[in-house]
Amino acid sequence: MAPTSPPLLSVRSARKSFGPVEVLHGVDFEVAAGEVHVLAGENGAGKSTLVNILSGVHTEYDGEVLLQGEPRRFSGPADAAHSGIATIHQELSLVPAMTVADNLFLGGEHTDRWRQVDFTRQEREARRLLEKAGLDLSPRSLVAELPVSLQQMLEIVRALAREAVVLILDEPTSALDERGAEALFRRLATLRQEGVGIVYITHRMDEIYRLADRITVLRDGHHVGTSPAGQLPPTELVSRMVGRDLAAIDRVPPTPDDEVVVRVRDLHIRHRGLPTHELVGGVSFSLRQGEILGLAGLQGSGASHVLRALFGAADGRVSGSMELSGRPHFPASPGEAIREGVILLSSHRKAQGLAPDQSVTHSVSLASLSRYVASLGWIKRGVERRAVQDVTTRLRLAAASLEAPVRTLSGGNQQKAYLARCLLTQPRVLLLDEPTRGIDIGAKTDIYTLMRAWAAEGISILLITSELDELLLLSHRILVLHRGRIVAELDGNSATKDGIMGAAMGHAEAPGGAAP
Amino acid sequence: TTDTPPGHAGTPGDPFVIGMSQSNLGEPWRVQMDADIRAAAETRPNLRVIFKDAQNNSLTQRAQVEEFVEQGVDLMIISPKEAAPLTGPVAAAYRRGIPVIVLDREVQGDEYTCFIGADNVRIGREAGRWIREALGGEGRIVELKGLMTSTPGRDRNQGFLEGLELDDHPDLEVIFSGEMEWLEPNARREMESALATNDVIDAVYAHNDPGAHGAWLAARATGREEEMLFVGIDALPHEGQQYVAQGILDATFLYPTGGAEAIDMALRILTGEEVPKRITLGTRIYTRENIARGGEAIE
Amino acid sequence: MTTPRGGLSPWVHSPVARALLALLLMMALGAVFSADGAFFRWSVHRDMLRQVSVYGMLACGMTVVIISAGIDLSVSSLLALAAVSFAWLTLPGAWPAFYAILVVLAAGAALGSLSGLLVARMRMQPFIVTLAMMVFARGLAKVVSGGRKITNYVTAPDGSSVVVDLPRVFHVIDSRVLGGNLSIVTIVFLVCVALTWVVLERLRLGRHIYAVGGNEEAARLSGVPVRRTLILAYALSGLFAAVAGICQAAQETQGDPETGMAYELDAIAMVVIGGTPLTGGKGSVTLTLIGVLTIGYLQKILSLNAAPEATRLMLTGAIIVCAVLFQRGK
Amino acid sequence: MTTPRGGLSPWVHSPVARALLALLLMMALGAVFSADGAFFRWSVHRDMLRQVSVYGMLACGMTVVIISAGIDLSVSSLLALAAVSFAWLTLPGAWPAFYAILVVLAAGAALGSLSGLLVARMRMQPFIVTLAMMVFARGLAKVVSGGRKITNYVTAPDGSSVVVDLPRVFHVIDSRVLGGNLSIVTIVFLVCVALTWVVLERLRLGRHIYAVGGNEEAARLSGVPVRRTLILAYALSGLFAAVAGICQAAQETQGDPETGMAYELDAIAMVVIGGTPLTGGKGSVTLTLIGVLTIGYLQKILSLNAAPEATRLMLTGAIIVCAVLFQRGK
Ligand SMILES: Nc1ncnc2c1ncn2[C@@H]1O[C@H](COP(=O)(O)OP(=O)(O)OP(=O)(O)O)[C@@H](O)[C@H]1O
Ligand SMILES: Nc1ncnc2c1ncn2[C@@H]1O[C@H](COP(=O)(O)OP(=O)(O)OP(=O)(O)O)[C@@H](O)[C@H]1O
Ligand SMILES: [Mg+2]
Ligand SMILES: [Mg+2]
Repeated sequence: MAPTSPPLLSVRSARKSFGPVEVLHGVDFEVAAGEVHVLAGENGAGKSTLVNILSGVHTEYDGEVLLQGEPRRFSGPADAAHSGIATIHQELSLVPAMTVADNLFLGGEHTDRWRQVDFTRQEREARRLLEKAGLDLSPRSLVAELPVSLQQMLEIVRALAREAVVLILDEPTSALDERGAEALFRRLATLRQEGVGIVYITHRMDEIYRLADRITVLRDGHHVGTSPAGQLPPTELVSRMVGRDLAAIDRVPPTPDDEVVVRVRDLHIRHRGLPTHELVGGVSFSLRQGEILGLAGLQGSGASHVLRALFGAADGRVSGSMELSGRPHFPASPGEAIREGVILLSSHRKAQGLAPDQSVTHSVSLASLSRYVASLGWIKRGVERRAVQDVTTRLRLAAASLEAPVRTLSGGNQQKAYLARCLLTQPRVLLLDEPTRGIDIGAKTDIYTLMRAWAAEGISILLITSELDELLLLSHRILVLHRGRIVAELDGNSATKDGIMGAAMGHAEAPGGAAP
Repeated sequence: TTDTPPGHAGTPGDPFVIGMSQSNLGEPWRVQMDADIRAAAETRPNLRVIFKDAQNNSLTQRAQVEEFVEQGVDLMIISPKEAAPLTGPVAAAYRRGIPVIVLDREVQGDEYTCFIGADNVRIGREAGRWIREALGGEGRIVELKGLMTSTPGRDRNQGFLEGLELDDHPDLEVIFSGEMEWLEPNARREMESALATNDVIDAVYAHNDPGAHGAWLAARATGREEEMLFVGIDALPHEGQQYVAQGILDATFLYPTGGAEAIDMALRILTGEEVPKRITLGTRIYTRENIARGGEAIE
Repeated sequence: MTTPRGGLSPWVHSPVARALLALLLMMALGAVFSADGAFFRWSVHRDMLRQVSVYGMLACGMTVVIISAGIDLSVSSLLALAAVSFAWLTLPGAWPAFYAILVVLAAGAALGSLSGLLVARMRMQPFIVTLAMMVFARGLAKVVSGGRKITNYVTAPDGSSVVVDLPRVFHVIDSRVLGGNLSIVTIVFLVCVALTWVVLERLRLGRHIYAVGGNEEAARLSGVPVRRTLILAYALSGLFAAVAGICQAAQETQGDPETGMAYELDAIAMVVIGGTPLTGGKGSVTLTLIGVLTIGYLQKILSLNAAPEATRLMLTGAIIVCAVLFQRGK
Repeated sequence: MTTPRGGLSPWVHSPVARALLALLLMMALGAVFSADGAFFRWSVHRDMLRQVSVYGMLACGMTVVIISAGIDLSVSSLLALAAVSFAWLTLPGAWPAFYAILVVLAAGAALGSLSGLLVARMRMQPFIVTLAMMVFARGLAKVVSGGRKITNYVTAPDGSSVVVDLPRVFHVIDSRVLGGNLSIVTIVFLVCVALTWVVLERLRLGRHIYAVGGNEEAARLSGVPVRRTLILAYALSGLFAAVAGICQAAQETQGDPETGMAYELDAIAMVVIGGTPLTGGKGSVTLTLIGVLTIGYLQKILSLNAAPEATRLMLTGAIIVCAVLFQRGK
C-alpha cells in the first residue's frame, strides 16, 4: 500500500564524511504521512548516519532535507525536535544520574518567566505520560536504577511526549524483550493511524515484515533500492542488504554428548543493598558438553545474573551450589573463572565489553594475554598477532587494520571482536548474553554457524537472547525463567514461540517486569 | 566577648605567655627567626612562647592575631606577611592592651609597641658597594632577583643599583638580570642562561644565598666558577656563612632575624620598662677573610 | 570510575547526612582540643567563618563546574586578578566602588567564559584549559599591578607618593554586623551559596548543567544547548572568583598579585569532602557548604592548638582521606 | 568527554606527528628569539635537557597514572621527601650511597602504592587521594628534615657542627659525560623514559594499564586484576618521583623540604601537551617525551631572553593552549 500523500520528510542525495572517509554517497530517502518506512542494511551501511542527518545531529553534510516540502537545515537536535521530528537514537540518550521526570523533559523543560523549572507540573505530566504508556514507575526514581529495557521504554515515552510529525526509531527493540516490543508495536500502529510518518531501523526480519509499508535498503552508504514491503520477499531483501545469498541454517542441531560440564543446584542471588530482594531465587540446571542451553526470560528474569554468578561477577550474594565438571565452582573473580575455562560475553558491549580507543589486536587478546607472555610478563607479540589474525579471520571480522581502534568498527564487527576475545581464551563454557544484539543479518548468520561449530567442538554454551527465533534455532534445550525462577524446561526441537512467551509471562503483571 | 586577657605573674610557675605569629616557615630565614626566638626564650624560665605559622597567607595570620587575643596572651610578636592587611588586627590587639612587637616587616601607623627590623635597601647598597670596589669599578654583573612583587625583592634590587653607582662608573654594567623567585633550582636555570648569553661575567649578585649557591652550581658545571665573584644575602649560619666558609660564595650580608632582640624587648615590656618605638638592626658582612672571625659588623 | 554507590540506600546513608556527620565529628574534635576553652567562644567560630568565606566563594563556582564534569584551576589566579584590578580602580583610579565592582565582576565572568569557550567549542580538557588560564591570569594580575602590591600608598601624577585614605567600600566589606557577631564577607559567601543553589536546583540552566555533567552526548541529543551550558558554568565560576577577589582585597586592604596562591586546591578539596564527585552529574552546593565548614574547622582547630607545620600538614592529609572515606560510607 | 577524534585519519594526523610539529614550532621560535645566537650553541640545549630532566622523570610516572585514567598530584611532595631522606641518610647518616638510594626508592614506591591502594580498594577519586598524599608527604618531609635544609654542614653527636664533604654520589649524579655534552640526570631521565616505554608497550602490566584506563569494568570482566594494576601504576609514579628526588638533592647538594613545589602541574602539562588525554586508556610515553621537550624549550627560550615574570606567565599560558589546540588538530 504505497502512500499517495506527499512526503512529510525527505532527503535528497545526502552525502556525509567523517574525516577523510565518505560513508554516505548521495542517498535519497523519504517518509510519508501514515506510513512505516523501514531502513535496512548491514552494520556500517549508514542507517544511523542518515537518521542523524534527519534529526539534526549531523549539521555538516551535503544534500537537501525537506520537511513538508520546505527545505530545512537543522541547527541541532533541539531544532529538529521543535520542528516535530522525534528521534529514538541507537544509543540510549538518557542521563542515568537524573530522575525519570528530569529526563522526560530534558531540553524541553517547563519553566516560568524566570527560567525556573516548574517541577510540580513536570511531575504531574510525567505521571500522565507514564500511565499512558502503561509503565508503573515513579517520576522521581533514578534512571540509573532502571533495567535497560525500562530505560528504552522511557526513551520511547519521551519521544512520543513531544507531538511529533515524524517519528524516527533506530533499533528500538535491540534492548527490549518480546513483551516490550509488543507494547511498542501496538503504539506504533495507533500513531500510524494518526498520520505520523515513521522511520524504523531494525536488524530483525520478523519486525521488518510485521511493520513495514516500504523498505529502503542501504549498502556501504549507497541507496540500493526502495520498494513496498509486499513486493520484496525476504531472500531478495537479504541479498540486497548483504550483497550475497546467505546459507539457510536448518533448525535441528547435532545432539550433544551427555557428559555434564556445569551443574547448578538451588542457586540464590540476593541483592547486596536489600537482602530481602532476590535477583535469582533457587535455580537448578545442568549443562552438558557441546550443548547449547538457551535461557529465555523477560527483562529482570534474572538470566543475566545467573550468567554473571557463574563468571565470578555476581551482582549480589550467591548461595547454593555450582559445579564445573564435578568440582565445586565458586570463582572469586572473572579472572579465576577464565582460568577455569568459563567466559562471559556481556549484553552491554559498550559498558562492559570494549574500550573504544584500544586497537583490535589489544582488545581481542586482552583476556588471554597469559598465553602470550614470557617471564616478567614480557609479551610475545609475534605469537599474539598470529593468534589474533587467526581468530579474526575465522570470524570474518572486517577491519581496516588490526591496529585500528575498535571504535572505528561497525557495530557487527565490534561484536565479532568481542566474541573473538572470548574464543581466544579457549573456553570450555561460553556464557553468551545477547550475542547478536544490534548486529546485522549477515553477521548473525556467521555467528550462528560459528556457535554450531563450537558446540560441535565440545564447547558448552549458555545462551541468553531476547530474539526467540534465534533461541529456537540454536538451543538444544530451553529453560524459561520468570522472576528469578525456572518455570519451564522445553526441548529445542519441539518448543514454540508461544510456549516460551506463555511461560515467560507467568501471571499477568505490569510491563517492564520485576524492576528493582 | 570583650574580656581583657587574664595576664600572668611572670614566674616559672605562672610564666608570661608570648604569642609568635610567623608569616611562613617555607623560608629558612624565618625558620631561623623562630629558632632564635626559641633559643632566647629558653634562657628565660618565666617565658612561654606559642609559635604559629601563617602559611604565607595574610588572612590566616590575621586570624592568628585574633586567636592570640582570644587566648589572652600577655604579649604578641608578629612577623607580618604584609603591612597593609595586618595593620588593622595588630592595632586592634594593641588597643585591647596587648603589647605587640613587630618583626622584620612593618605595619602601617603607630598602633604597636615596638618595631624591630633591618633595612633591605641599605643591605643591598652595601652589597652593591662591595662588588663595585671588589671589581675596581668596572665589570659585567649578573643579578638574580627574588620575587619582585615582594618588598625585600624590590629593596634589595634598588639598594644594589644605588650601591653600584652606575652613573659614575660607565664600565660597570648589569648584563643580565633574571627572576628566580628566591628558589635555588630557578636560580640555576637563570644562571645557565646568563652563562650561555655572556662570555664574560665578573660577578653574580643574588637576592638570597640559595640563589647565589644555585648560580655557583651552574657556573661550576661549565667550569667557570673561578672566573666570577658570588655574592648573596641573608648569611644564615647553616647556609650563607657555610657557603662562604667553604669558598663557594665570596661574600654574604647578614639579614638579621631580630629574634633574640625581640625576646629582650618582650621581657622589658612585660616588666614595665620603656622601650624605643623603633629598632633598626645593623648588618654584618662575611667574606673569606673574616668568616673565621665571625664576620664584620657594618656600622 | 569512582562514582559513589548509594541511591537505593536509606536516608542515613544520604550524602548530606554523611557530610553532616563528618562535620560533627570535626567539631567534636574541636571540643576536645579546645585550646583552653577558646573553641567554645563564638568569636572563634565567627573568625573561622570569616576566614573560610573567600575559599567558600571559590568552592561555589567550583561546585557548578565540577557538576558539569569539569574542573577550574584558574579560580586562584582570577581571584588575584580581581583583587588587583579592584584595588587599582578604587585606590589610584579613585573610581566609585559601584562601578569598580561592576567592572571587576564582568572581567571575572568574561575570563571564566573564555575558559568555558575553549572547553565547549574546542573540546579541550578542562584541567589543561584552566591550568593555562591559571598561569595566564596570574601574569595578567602582575601586569595590571605593575608587579607590586597596590595599596593606599599611591604615586600622584606629579610622581610624588601620597597616602590616600581607604575608600569606604573596603571598610564596609571588612566590617561585621549583628553586634560584631557576623562578618560581611561571611554574608557575601552565604549569598553566593544561595545563588548557586537557585541556579542548580531551581533554574533550567541547573538541570542542563547536571545533564551535561551526567552524560554530555545524551544531553546534546535531548536538545540541551551543551556549549552555552558549559560556557555559563565557567563564567559563573569566574564571577564568584571575582567576588572572592574583591573580598580578599578589602580584607587585605590592598591588591596583591601574589594573593590566593593554590586556593584552587582548597576549593576543590572542600567540594569533594562535601561529597560531590569529580566525575560530574552529581552533588550539590549544600554538600559544598558542609565541606567548606568541615575544612574551615579543621584549619581552625589546628591553628588554635598551634600545631607545628609538619604535624598540621600530615594531619590535614590524613583527615581529608578519612573524611572522604567516611563520606563514601566505607 | 574530550577524547580527540582521529584514528581513521592518515599518519600526518597521528598524535606523535602532531606533537613533533608542536615541538618543531617551539624550536623555530627559539631560532627566532635566539638571544644573539645563544640558542644555536649545544650547551644551551644541554642545559635545557638538564633543567627539564627532573620534571621529565615525574612526567614518566604521571603518564602511566594518567593512562590508567587517574592522576597523581603527590609527585612533587614525594620528590621533596625523597630528596630530604636521601640527603639525611647520606650526609648526617653517612650511609653508603647504594643503600641510601635503595631505601629512598623503596619508600617512594611504597607511598605511591599507598595512594594506589586507596584508589583501587577504597574506590576513592585519584585527584583527592593524591591531593591528600601531597599534603601528607610534604609534612613528612618536614618531619624528616626537622624543618630545615639538610646540607653537608651537619651537627656531630657532641652537638658541635662540622662540615663533612659531599659524598661522591652527589658529584656523580650532577656531573656530565661525553666530553661534558650530556648531563647524567638527563641520562637518568632517558632511562626512566625507556623503562616506562617497556612497561607500557611490551609488558602485560602495560596492556592492563591501558585496559583499566580505557574501560575498567570491561577490563575486570576480561580477567584483568584491576586493583593490582592500579596499585602498581601509582607505585611506579612514586618510584619515579623518588628517582627525581635523588637527582634534585644531588643537583642542589642538599635536601630541601620545600623543593619541587607545584612541579606536579608542570608534569601534568607536559603529559597533556604531548597529547595523552586525561581521560585515560590512550597516549604513550613517547608523546610525553616530546611534551617534556616542548615545555623545556619554552622555559629555556623565555629564560634566555630574560623575559620578565609577568610576560613569562602570560606567554606560558597562551602557548600551552595553542600547543594543545594544535595537538587536537584544530
Ligand atoms: N562519529 C564517527 N566517526 C567516524 N566514523 C563513523 C562515525 N559514525 C559512524 N561512522 C562510520 O560510518 C559508517 C556508517 O555508520 P552507521 O552507524 O551509520 O552504520 P549503521 O548502518 O547505523 O550500522 P549499525 O547497524 O551497526 O548501527 C560506519 O563505517 C561507521 O564506522
Ligand atoms: N543489582 C545489580 N547490580 C549490578 N548489575 C545489575 C543489578 N541488577 C541488574 N543488573 C544488570 O542489569 C541487567 C538485568 O539483568 P537481569 O538478569 O535482571 O535481566 P536480563 O533480562 O537478563 O537483563 P538484560 O537482558 O539487560 O541482560 C543485567 O545485565 C545485570 O548485569
Ligand atoms: Mg546504527
Ligand atoms: Mg540478559
